[in-house]
Amino acid sequence: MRRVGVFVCWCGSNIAGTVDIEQVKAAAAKMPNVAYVEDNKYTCSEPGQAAIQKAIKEQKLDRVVVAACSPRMHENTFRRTVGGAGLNPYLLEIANIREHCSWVHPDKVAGTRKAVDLVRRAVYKVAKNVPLQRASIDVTKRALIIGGGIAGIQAALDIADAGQPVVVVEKTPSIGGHMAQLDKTFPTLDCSACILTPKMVDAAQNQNITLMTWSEVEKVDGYIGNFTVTIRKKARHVDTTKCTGCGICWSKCPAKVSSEFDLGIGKRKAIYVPFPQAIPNKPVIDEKNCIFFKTGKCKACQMFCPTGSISFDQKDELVEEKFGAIIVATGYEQWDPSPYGEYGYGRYKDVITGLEFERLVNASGPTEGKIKRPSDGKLPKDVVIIQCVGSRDEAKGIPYCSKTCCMYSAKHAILLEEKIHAHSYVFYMDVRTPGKGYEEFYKRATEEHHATYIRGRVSRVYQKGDKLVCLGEDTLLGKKVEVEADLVILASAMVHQNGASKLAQTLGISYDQNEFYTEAHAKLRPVETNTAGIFLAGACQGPKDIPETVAQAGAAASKVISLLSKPKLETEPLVAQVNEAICSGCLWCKPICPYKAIDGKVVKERIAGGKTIERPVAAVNASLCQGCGACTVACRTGAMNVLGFTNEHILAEVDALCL
Amino acid sequence: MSVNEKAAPAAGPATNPTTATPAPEGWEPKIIGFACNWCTYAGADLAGTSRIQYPPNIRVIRVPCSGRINPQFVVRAFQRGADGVLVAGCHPGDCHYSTGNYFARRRYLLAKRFIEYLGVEPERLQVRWISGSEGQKFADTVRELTEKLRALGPQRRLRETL
Amino acid sequence: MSATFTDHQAALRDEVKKLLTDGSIKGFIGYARGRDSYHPVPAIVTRPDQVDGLILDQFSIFGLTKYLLDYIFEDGKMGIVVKGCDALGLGRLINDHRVDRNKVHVVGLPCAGVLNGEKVAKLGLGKVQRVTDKGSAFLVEGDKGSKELPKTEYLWDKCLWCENHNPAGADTLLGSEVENVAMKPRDFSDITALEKMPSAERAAFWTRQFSRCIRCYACRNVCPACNCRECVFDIADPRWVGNTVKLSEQQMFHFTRAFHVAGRCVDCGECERVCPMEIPLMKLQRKLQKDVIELFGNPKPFVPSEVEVLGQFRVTEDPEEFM
Amino acid sequence: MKYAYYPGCSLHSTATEYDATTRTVCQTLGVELEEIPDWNCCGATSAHATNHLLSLALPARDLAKAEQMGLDVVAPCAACYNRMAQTIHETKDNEVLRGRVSAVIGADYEGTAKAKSLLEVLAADVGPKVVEAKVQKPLKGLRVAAYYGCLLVRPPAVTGWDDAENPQSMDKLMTALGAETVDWSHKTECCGASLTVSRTDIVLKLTRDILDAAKAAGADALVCACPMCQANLDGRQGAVEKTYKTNYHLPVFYFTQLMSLAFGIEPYKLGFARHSIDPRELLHTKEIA
Amino acid sequence: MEMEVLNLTAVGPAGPAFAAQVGAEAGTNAFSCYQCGKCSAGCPLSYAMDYQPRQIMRLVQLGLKDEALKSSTIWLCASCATCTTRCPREVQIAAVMDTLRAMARREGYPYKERSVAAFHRAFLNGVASGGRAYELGMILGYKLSTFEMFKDIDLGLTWLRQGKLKLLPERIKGSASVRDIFEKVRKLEQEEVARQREGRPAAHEGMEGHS
Repeated sequence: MRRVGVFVCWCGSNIAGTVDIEQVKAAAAKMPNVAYVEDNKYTCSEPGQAAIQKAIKEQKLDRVVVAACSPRMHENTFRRTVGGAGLNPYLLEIANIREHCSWVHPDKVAGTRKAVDLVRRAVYKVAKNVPLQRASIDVTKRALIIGGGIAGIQAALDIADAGQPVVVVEKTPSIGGHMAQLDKTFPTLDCSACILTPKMVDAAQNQNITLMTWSEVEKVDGYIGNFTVTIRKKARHVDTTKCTGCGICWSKCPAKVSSEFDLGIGKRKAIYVPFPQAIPNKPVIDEKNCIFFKTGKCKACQMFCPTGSISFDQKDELVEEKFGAIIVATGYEQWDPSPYGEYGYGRYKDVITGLEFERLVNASGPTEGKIKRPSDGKLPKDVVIIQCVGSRDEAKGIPYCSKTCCMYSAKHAILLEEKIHAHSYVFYMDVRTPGKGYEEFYKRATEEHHATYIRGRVSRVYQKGDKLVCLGEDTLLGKKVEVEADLVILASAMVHQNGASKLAQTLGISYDQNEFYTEAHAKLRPVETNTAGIFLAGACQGPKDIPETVAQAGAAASKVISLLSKPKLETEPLVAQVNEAICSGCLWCKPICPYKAIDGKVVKERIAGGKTIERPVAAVNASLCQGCGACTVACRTGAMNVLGFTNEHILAEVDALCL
Repeated sequence: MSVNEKAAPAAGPATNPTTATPAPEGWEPKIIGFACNWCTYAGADLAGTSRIQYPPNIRVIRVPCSGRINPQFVVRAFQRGADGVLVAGCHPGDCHYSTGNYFARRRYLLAKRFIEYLGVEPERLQVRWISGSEGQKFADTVRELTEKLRALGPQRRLRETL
Repeated sequence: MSATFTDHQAALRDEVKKLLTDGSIKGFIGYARGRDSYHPVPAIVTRPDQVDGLILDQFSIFGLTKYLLDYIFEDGKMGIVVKGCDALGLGRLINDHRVDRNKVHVVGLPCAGVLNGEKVAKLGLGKVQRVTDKGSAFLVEGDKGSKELPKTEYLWDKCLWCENHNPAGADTLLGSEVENVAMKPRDFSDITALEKMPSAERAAFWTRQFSRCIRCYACRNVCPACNCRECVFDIADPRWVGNTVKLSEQQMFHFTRAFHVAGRCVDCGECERVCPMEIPLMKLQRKLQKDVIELFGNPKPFVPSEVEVLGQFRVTEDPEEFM
Repeated sequence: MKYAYYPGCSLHSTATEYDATTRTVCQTLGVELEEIPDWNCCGATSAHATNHLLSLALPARDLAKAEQMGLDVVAPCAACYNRMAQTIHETKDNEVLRGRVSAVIGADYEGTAKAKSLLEVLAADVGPKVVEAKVQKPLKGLRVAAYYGCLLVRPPAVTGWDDAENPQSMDKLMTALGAETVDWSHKTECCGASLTVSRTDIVLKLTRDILDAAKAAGADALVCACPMCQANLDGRQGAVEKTYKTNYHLPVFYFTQLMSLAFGIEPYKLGFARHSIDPRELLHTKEIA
Repeated sequence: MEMEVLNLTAVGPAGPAFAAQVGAEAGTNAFSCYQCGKCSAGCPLSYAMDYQPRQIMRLVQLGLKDEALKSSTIWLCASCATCTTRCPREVQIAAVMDTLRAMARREGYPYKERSVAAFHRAFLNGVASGGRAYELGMILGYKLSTFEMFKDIDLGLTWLRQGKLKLLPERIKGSASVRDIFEKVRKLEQEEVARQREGRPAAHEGMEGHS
């Protein structure tokens, strides 16, 4: 006979509010194997856990059921509690009577009846639990960071500082990310390049950091501590060991192409570095626009290259590397405002996005910092800045607030006034300045730089002569207003990186409906994912500004450092297990396993008549198996089971719930 | 009817499960839910944290992956008296174990048709992909299934008569 | 007019005698005379002198491959005679790693269709003297009379749409291959008829069938796809299916067995033929075959393949109904 | 290609030239029109300003007739087209509402018939290439501002066949005829429609904005696809010039008039005499007619 | 609008009830509007309105029925749907204006823009009698009810000369069935107004259902 202890939690009023704790206790007492029942206001609290440990010892309990919140919340907490009392931590089951019951069923009678059923399920299941031990596996002491923006660079520097090797994979030819495109940064207006380039140079010179630019992650196998990642190093057509970055090749290259880094405002050559301070300062050849690749002629770059580093027949290279941990820092994209037909983006040249303005005002940008209108190059006198373009718009854009536009629009207003004494009209709905020094920055924009803030969304922008007429309503006055602007800047929304969901599927991490990656817990574990060993930093997890991004990068780096500094890693024991006595050796489980953890092996056996025979059976490599259980269903005879979720367990749970 | 099929009188138990006797007073359909830990169970938790109300007719069993849900568990649930079963997991491509739900999809494309073929009303077994951020969808699925089952009445086709 | 089974009887006996005497096989699994000339029975001979007991007649429908399971741990080879459908059954056992191909000597028997012994016996033709193949019919001459039996009426259903008349990969072949053409296209009309029934009516139909099941497990014992070392129905813990004779246990048994064989059945029809209570079990398997063909674009699920139907998937082509 | 033709009240009174040229253009392009027998007024703005059910019932009676004919409806007038599209849109997934409308009109309205504006049929279904092939006298040198008005393309959820902010279908048709179109800012700005009777001052102001924009864009004339807009832009142009001391002298064509002209139909048949701003003078100077 | 103080609590439960009823009839949720002003900015008529369209939505949200139904805005709205097309919260503002106009008329509110209401009445009278619009009759009817005898005489004459105005109305064969439509709708409306006065909920579509 088992001696099961059932601990029903009040969770303050979260459970007790709509579940009758006494009735649940009374019902639990009558369930098979239940020897002890107790309730507690806050079972997860220190006294709550102490009460469990006391009961285990005094009542000689050999199994524990905690009826409280979701196992995804506190299963580990209560495993440590039970372990602390000398009982194997896996002789524990959780009944989720909060998220799956009290919080969603207001009717107390039905809620209580369901809570009793959920407790009975846990009691029937725990009776079938067996003690399990955690196995330990070794850790590859090496980290991978996907994305070379400020998040990736900061995380790489922190990890390298802790003496652990790290590889940064960056899709574009240079690290730096979107921050490299910015001119000044709020709220201190210090120049983006001045604070970013030193970090980029540190990253390049740090022995522990390997930069793999112009490369992408192709495939990820394995699991925490033992990831095997295939990286595609795209053909650069430049031998980086020989190239000195002297720049003769791109000065001689005849092919002129619109520069992605300058968002089409500036041009670049077919062989190019995206921006002057690029790290590594080694060019790549853009096969789509290179005259040689198109027509087989030209080869100017090769002719003029003093170090002979150009090689046209270089091919993509697939490299396989082993890592213990991965940080995803792939950043964001600016939303393309073309769905706003009424703002004429793409139709009127002088309607530009915030990032495009950053390139205009940037001293190392295509216009050397002169804010020249794209249409006729004149300096704008009146500038309209439209907030929330795409953001907070379920109809044509995205439902959420992009968090950074209010601040960078205030910055643009200040820069416009400071540099060319232009007058900014900022059409806003709310000016959100939540950070330190942010409200003061907004005050400067209005008081010192005389930006006119008009509360109301612009309905339409149209060309009239060489002016752009913006129709709005000053909702504070209740009057229609019109501004004839020389330049219109759209504070366009911050959205997910292109192909974010594809990378998530490659990594096996989840993402939300806006293709931002889902953190393990919104408040308590913001930089971890539900996939052990994979961490998040920066805008790929949701819109955020540079201070927050750098903070997250540090946090993710510290998680990786603590993971990689462990000598061994303890793995979950909830893996597949074969009952060799009844296994027929058909091996139909083998093709199911995504981790290739199952293989055949031969066992020797004496059979009737004294003869020893050899027969094939399935064998599970416990360190590769992640416990998904897909193989168990292919096993007709039930020889293959998953510890913690065995056939016996689930059949018992079904029976318990159907009583 | 093929030559092998005999119309011999039923030698089994007295009550013929297909005669639709009306549901007892105050009857509430019972739904057994199998939910994968990484997506649907998390979605159900999200419905909880967002206080989305839905009928209390479902009891959820947590499994590591939808690939773990053996169709025999579903028939067992019907046998033990469940009126409806929900099998739910991650959207294809989102599986934490990368391929678990692809196998589940194949198994349940076949099993759902086969269970209906054996005479269980189609609405009783619902298979749905519900992600960790679709708390509302989880609640709606439970509500829809409960209403359909109320209309259908108790499940008697596979139920064990003691 | 292809040869009938009996024409190969002598050749079979010589082959078996040779194999037994030169020791290349330890025993041979074939057919012997049963209670009358319409019901042959399986026979296992181990000595040359017993070989004359082996017969081949147009009623030898029995699938013999499952007997091989008794010899997998014996050393030395076993011989067996296989028709086209039996060869698929043998393929199933081999793919399931239950039988080692190198420990079997396969004698292939080209087959133009097997007569349904129960039906022919009712015609009262007495002891059968000779059977000749007239193309669209078999002429059966018995001591009490003779009759031309149209194949479409007197062969087993599965023989009509069989596209596997010649056993592939046999070590020795009796006579020469017959024309491998199906007499009529594979017919799922009875399945679609059942599918179209309202669910209450279909439930009643299956209740009538399953309530007759006496759980004798003959269907499991004869099925080449049901080859587990320890069958899940014989395991006490966990008790997947109770062994009381109760309708819900029978429903669970038939669902479980059918689903275990889903995508693996070789369409040999033995389960239905051997069922003492005459439950139309092939209506279960052919429904699964029909769905596998429609859903997964696998035209011949009954031919054993490298990977099981349910052991693989297609990311985009597999139908998506669960969004 | 066959449609149930719904001319609407204006095409039988103030805009008969639009009706006539519609028929000739469709005939030339092989679009068969069968007028809905005994059609009734769609209620225009007044119905939906008075009672919602009335605004659905009036178009529904015509749609029900089209369903009997087994044809989709084509309506040259933007307002009629919009009212029908709105009725179809609202009753599409709402059997209860469709039942109530059928009860009120005393006939069976199933919501199966679709409604298209004439411009959509000619620009999308027929298409500029087929139109270009039929052109005998290209409108060389004629610079027009294509004016769509509001109801043709708005709201996109109900109409949805051309861009609600910068529609191009009429522009493409005009270029197919050999004319030149201008890119201008007031393509879809409302002209005030039925307020022309009750608040003429408003219509004068709105039409002035439109005429200003067209003139600023260097157009010789406006071309539109709605009798209401034509009446305001053409009929009220004199009053606008007087009130605001401006000078436009911009003729306002129906796009079917220009198509007929380009197809070689004699100008006198095109009802130019019924325009307030006589277009014939412009056509002479451009040696088109 | 004078600057008197609006006591919002004094509006009581009738406020949210009004907002809910407008939402139901217009088939939209008045509370989704976050007062961004994009509708007023793009409205071609808002320059002539006493309340901006956004402010009308604000009055509906706060349940200030009288101010909303006495405004000129609901009559000057030419239902060009620019607002509905561009609303970031997908609020059907044009449908709300329709609903408020119909509500003002059936509950006997004084019209701020009498001439617009008069025009609609005159237009519909023509349609009800002959099944099709009758411009000349409509203009005469309009002039009688607004006493604007000499307005647009010149335009009227030129249109008559150009044959743009038919002297006699086009009566359709089925004009009886069109009259029947008007009759049924009026009866349904009266039943609904009576029901609302007794506080019973709106029974049928007549009063709501823009889908």
